Amino acid sequence: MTVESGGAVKAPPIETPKRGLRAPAGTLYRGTEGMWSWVLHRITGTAIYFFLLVHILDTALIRVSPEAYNAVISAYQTEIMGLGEVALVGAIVFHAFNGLRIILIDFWGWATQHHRLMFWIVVGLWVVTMLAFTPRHLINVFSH
Amino acid sequence: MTAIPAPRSGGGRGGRRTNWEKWGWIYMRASGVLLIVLIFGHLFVNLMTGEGVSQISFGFVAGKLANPFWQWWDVAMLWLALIHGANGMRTLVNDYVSRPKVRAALKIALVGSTAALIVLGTLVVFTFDPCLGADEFPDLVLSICTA
Amino acid sequence: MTLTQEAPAAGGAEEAVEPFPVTIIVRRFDPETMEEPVWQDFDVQMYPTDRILDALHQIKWEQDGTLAFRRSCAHGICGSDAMRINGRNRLACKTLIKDLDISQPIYVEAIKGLPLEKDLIVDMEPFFESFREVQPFLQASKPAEKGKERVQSVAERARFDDTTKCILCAACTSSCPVFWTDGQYFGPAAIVNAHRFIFDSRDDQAEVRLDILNDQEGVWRCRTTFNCTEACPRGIQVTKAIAEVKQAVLRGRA
Amino acid sequence: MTTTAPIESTVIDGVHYHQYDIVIVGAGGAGMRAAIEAGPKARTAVISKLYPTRSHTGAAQGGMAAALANVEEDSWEWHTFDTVKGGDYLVDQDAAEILAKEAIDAVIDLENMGLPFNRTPDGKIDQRRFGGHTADHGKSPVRRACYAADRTGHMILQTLYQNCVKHGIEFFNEFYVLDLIMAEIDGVQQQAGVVAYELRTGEIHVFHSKATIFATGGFGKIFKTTSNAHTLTGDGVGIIWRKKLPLEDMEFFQFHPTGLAGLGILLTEGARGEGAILRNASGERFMERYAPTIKDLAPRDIVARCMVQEVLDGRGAGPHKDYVYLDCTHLGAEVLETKLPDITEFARTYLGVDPVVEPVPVFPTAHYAMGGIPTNVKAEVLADNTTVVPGLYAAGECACVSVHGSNRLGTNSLLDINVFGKRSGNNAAEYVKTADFVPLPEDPAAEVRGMLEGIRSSTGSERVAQIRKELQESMDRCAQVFRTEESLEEVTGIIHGLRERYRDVAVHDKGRRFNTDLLEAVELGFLLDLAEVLVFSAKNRKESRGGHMRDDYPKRDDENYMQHTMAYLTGDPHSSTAADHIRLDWKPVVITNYQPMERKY
Ligand SMILES: Cc1cc2nc3c(=O)[nH]c(=O)nc-3n(C[C@H](O)[C@H](O)[C@H](O)COP(=O)(O)OP(=O)(O)OC[C@H]3O[C@@H](n4cnc5c(N)ncnc54)[C@H](O)[C@@H]3O)c2cc1C
Ligand code: HEM
Ligand code: SF4
Ligand code: F3S
Ligand code: FES
Repeated sequence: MTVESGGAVKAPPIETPKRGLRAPAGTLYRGTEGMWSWVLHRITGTAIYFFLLVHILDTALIRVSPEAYNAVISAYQTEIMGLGEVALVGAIVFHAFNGLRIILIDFWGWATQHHRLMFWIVVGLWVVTMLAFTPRHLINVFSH
Repeated sequence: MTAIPAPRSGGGRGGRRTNWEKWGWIYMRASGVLLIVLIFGHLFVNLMTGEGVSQISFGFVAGKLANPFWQWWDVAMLWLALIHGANGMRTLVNDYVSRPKVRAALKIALVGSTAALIVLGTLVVFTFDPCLGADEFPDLVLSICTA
Repeated sequence: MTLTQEAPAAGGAEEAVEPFPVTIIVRRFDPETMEEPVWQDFDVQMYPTDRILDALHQIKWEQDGTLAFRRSCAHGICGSDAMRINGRNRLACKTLIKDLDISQPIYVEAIKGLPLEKDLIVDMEPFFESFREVQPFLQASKPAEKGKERVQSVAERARFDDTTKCILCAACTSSCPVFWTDGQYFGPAAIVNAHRFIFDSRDDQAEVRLDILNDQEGVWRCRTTFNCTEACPRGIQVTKAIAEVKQAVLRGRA
Repeated sequence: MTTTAPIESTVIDGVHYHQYDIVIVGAGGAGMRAAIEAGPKARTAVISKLYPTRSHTGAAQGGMAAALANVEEDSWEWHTFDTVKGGDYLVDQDAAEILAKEAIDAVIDLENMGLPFNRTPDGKIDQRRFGGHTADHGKSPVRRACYAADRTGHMILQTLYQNCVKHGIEFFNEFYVLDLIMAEIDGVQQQAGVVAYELRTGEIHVFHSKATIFATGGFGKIFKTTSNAHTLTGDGVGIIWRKKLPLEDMEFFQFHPTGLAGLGILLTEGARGEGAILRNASGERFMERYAPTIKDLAPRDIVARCMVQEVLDGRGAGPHKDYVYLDCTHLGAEVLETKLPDITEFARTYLGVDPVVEPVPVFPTAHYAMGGIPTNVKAEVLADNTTVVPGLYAAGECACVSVHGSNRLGTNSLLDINVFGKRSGNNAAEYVKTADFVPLPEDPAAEVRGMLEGIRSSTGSERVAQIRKELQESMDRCAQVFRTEESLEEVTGIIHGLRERYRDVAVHDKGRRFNTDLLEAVELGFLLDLAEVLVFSAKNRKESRGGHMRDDYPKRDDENYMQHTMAYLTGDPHSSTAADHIRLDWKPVVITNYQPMERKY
C-alpha cells in the first residue's frame, strides 16, 4: 500500500482470485508480503524445529560409539541429503533474516512502515547467502 | 454453520496470569539474535570450511568438542535453539489446537521432549570423551588421545 | 449515493460512459434454509466509478431482495460494510469497480473469524466485546478545572491522532490470521482503541490497559502479519500502533 | 444478542416484554448524550437500529459551535444573533439563547469526556470559521467552530459511545422501533413505551417505559442527492406522525452547497472556513456578487441558491454544465492533509479528483431537516402548540425545538444534539422519579405485527426500490432548492400515486433472520409519509425563507408567514387528496431580543 503524504491510502488494484476456488469454504485471504513472510517464517521455524530434534539425537550418538555416529552421519553425506541440507540451510537463513526483520519491525517505527521493502531486503540477502553457500556445499557433496 | 463457534469467549481468557507471554516474546527475540551468530558460525565451520559436510565424522566432531570453546558454543546453541523452537511450537499449538485436552497433551509433550533433549545434549557435550573407542578404532581417533 | 442507473454527473471532463457488465459472485448463507454457504453468481451493469456497494444494491433492489448485508453511510465513515472482496477485507462502499480486475468475476463474502449470521452479515458482538474490555474511555485521575478544557499541546494531541480515526469496522481484526485461529485474541481493533487512550496525555490509566493487553490473548499474540494495516479503510498504521503498545508494555508505561 | 447486559424479559405470545424507566430510541449523538445523563440516574435502555457507532452523527465533519473565545473575541449573544439571523428569524429565540449559552458547557463536557479536539498553540481547543458565524452581529466572520480535523462528528460519536461503555449503558442494537405506544389516562394522551423489531431474529419486543426519548435522526433519504446515510429514513418522525401528533416546519430542508457532484457526499463547509472558494465555469468567484461581505461563508441556503442560480444561468461547469467548483488548490497540501484529510480523500476516492491540484466539482445536496417533532426547550414533545405529551421527549435532528428556524447554521446541529440531548436525558430522569408506568393496552404489538405480516405475506407486484427511486427523483426535481406551485403540485400527485402503489408492495425475503428486505419496505413507508407532509407544508408556505425557496414567491413575507407550520394527520391517511388527511396550523415564533430584519451578508 502506498501511503500518500496525508495518510490518504491508495491501495493497489485488487486482482481477482483464480477461478476454481468456488468451494463453500471461501476464498484464500490475499494478504501481502507481511502475511506471506509470516507463513514462511512459521513453516521454516517448524521445519527447523523438527530437524533440530533429530539432529540432537543423532549427535548424541557420538556418546555411544564412533561407528554408530559415523554410520548415521554418513547418511547426511549422500547426494539426496546434500540437497536436503540446501533446503535446510535455506530455511534457516530465511528464518534468521526474517527473524531480524521482525525484531526491527517491533522496535523501529521506520521498519514498521516499510515492512514490505524489508521483506524484499530479506529475500535479497537470502539469495546472496544461498549463492555463496549452495555451490560450495554441492561441490563438497558431489565430489566425495 | 460457523467455523469458530464462539470467538472471544471462554477458554484462555479470564483471570490474569503472570506475564509469561511477555517473557516468551522477549526470549524469542533475544535468543534469535544470539542464534544468528551461533547457528551461522556452526553452519560455516561445519559446512563451508574444509570439505564441508563430507568432512564430518566422529573425529571431526570429537575434535571440536575437545575444545571448551566449541563445547560452550554447542551447549548455548542447544539450549537457546531448543527452547526457542519449543516456545515457537507452543505458539502454534495455541493457535491451531482448540481442543483443551489435546492442547494440554501437546504442551506436556513439548516441555517433556525439550527437557529430555536439553539434558541429553548437555550431558553428551560435557561428559563426552573424545578418546572413546581409542583402542578399537585407532584410525578414527584424534592425536590428543594418543599423546 | 449513486443510483447505478444514472450516468455519474461528475468525474472531470469525460462524456457520460456506458455501463458494462460485471459478474459478482457472492457467498450466500441463510441459516433458516441452508447447512453450508454457497457461492451464487449475479450479473450487474456497472460504471467504473460505482462501488461494490452499488453492485450489491443493484442485486438486492433489482434481482434478489433476499441478499442481506449491512450498510449505512455509503462513504466509508460508519464502518458497517466491511467484507471480503476478492480475498481482501475492504469496505464495499470504498471499493470502486475501476480498481478491480473486472475481466474476472468479483468475489464477495463475509469477513472471516466472526460467526456468520446470514450472507454478508456476521455477529459483531465478540468484536465489540473485546473493544469494551480494553476500557476505551478517558480516565483522568483528577477532575478538570470546572468549566475548562484540559490543556493538551498540539504535539501531545498529534501523538495519538492516527488511532482516533478508527470506525470499528472490524476489517482489521477479521483479516488477522491469529484471530482466525480460535477467535480468542483481542484483535488489532481493540489494541488500536487502547492505543488511542494509552498515548493520550490526559489519561492516567495507561498502566491498567497495558496490563489488560499483557494477557495471553493480548498484544503478544500479534505476529506482525500486517493484514490489519493493509485492510484498514482509514489508513491507520495498525501494526505500528500495536508495536508501540508492545513497547509500552515492556517499559511498563506509555 | 446485541446488548451489553443480558436481556431480562418475559415472553408472551412470542412477543418479548421489557420494562425500563427510560427508553431512548436512537444511538446517534443525541441519543447517547441523553443516555449518559439518564443512565446513571434511572434504569435506561437505548434501542437503535444501527450499532451506535454506525449512526450518521459520525459523518459530520466541520465542527461544533461554541463561543469559547479561545482564539478571538466572541460571546454567546453574538452566537444567538447569528443563529436567529441564519434561521431567517423563524427561530424560537428563547431556545436559541439556551443553545448558544449552553454551547460552552457542551463543548467542555465533550472535551472532559475525552474528545480529542484540535488544539491552539497554547493547548486550548482550537476554533475555525464557519458559514454564518460572525462577530458583533454580522460585522466579520468569527472563529467559533470547535473541531477535530474534519472528523468532528466521528469524534463526538466515538467519545459518546466510549462514555456509554464507561457507564455500562444497556444497548439493544439492530432493534428497529416501529411504533410508539400511547394510552389515554384521565383524558390525557400519554406514552407507555415502544414496539421494536429485532433484526437478527425477526422477533417483536415491547419496551414498557415511564419515559421515552426519540433521537432517531433525519430523513434525507426522501431525496436522491443527499449527504445522508441509507438508513436515515425518518422512522422516528414517521412514527410520531402516524400517532397523530403534529410535525413542525417540515417544509424547511437544508441543501448543503458542497456535495460531491452527482454523489451527494458532503465536503464540509469547514473547507470554505479554511479559505476554499466557489467558482463557476469561467473561474469567477461568484459569491462576491451575491454576498459581498462574507462571500463564500454566507449561510447555506444562500450559497446553495446562488450555486443553482449560476447553473441555471448557464455558468455551470462540466460536460452538462451542471455543477460548480470548490477551489482548494491555494490552501496547499499541508492544510488539506492536516485540517481536511477526510474530504481530501473523499474527492480522491470517489471522483478521482485531487483537491490539492484541481478544483472539486460540487453541487447542493439534501442535508438536514430543520423541521421534525415539535418540542419545548425541555425537549418535551408537544401535542399541539403548548400541550406536552407526558413522558415523551425528542432531541437531535428528528426534533424541532426550533433553534434552526428555516435554515440551520453549520456546526449548530452537533451543538443541538449535545445541548438538547443532555436536556432530554436530564428531564426524563427527573420525570421518572415521580411518574408511574402507564398500563399497556391489550396486545400493544398488534399494529406492528399486522404491518409486518401484511408486507411479508403480500403477493403484490410493486418493488420497494422502484417506488423509492421514483420518490427520490421526483423530490429532487420538484421540491429541492427551488420550488414552485407547479413543481409542488406535480410531486404531490406523484407521491399520492406512489403511496397507492406502496400498498401493493411485496418483498422477496420472507424469512425471519436479518430480513433487511422487509425493513427497507417499512422504511419506505415512513419516507412516503414524510415526503407528503413536507410537500404539503411547502405548498402552503407561499413565501421564500431560509431553506424554503419559492420561485413564485421570491420574497420573505413576515406579514403572513412569520410563524411555524404545524402539520397534523387527520382522518384516513389514504384519502385521495393530501388536504383530506393533513391539517395545517400555525405556531407563533418566540421573539425575545431580535426583531426580524432583512437578511444581508
Ligand atoms: C455529512 C454530514 C455532515 C455534517 N456535518 C455537520 C457539522 O459539521 N456540524 C454540525 O453541527 N452538524 C453537521 N451535520 C448534521 C449533524 O451531524 C446531524 O444532524 C446530527 O448528527 C444528527 O444526530 P442525531 O443524534 O439526531 O441522529 P443520528 O446520528 O442520525 O442518529 C440516529 C439514530 O437513530 C437510530 N434510529 C433511527 N431510526 C430508528 C428506529 N426506527 N429504531 C431504532 N433506532 C433508530 C439510528 O440507529 C441512529 O442511532 C452533518 C450531517 C451530515 C449528514
Ligand atoms: C537463526 C536465528 C533465529 C532467529 C533470528 C529467529 C527469530 C525468531 C523470532 C524473532 C521469532 C518470533 C516470531 C514472532 O513473534 O512472530 C521466531 C519464531 C520461531 N522460531 Fe525462530 N529464530 C531463529 C532460529 C530458530 C531455530 C533454530 C528454530 C528451531 C528450532 C526456530 C523456530 C522457531 C519457531 C517454531 C518459531 C515460531 C513461529 C511462529 O510463531 O510463527 N527459530 N524466530
Ligand atoms: S483499525 Fe481500521 S480496520 Fe480496524 S476497526 Fe478501526 S477502522 Fe476498521
Ligand atoms: S493482522 Fe494480526 S498478527 Fe498482528 S499485525 Fe495485524 S494484528
Ligand atoms: S456504508 Fe458506512 S462504511 Fe460503508
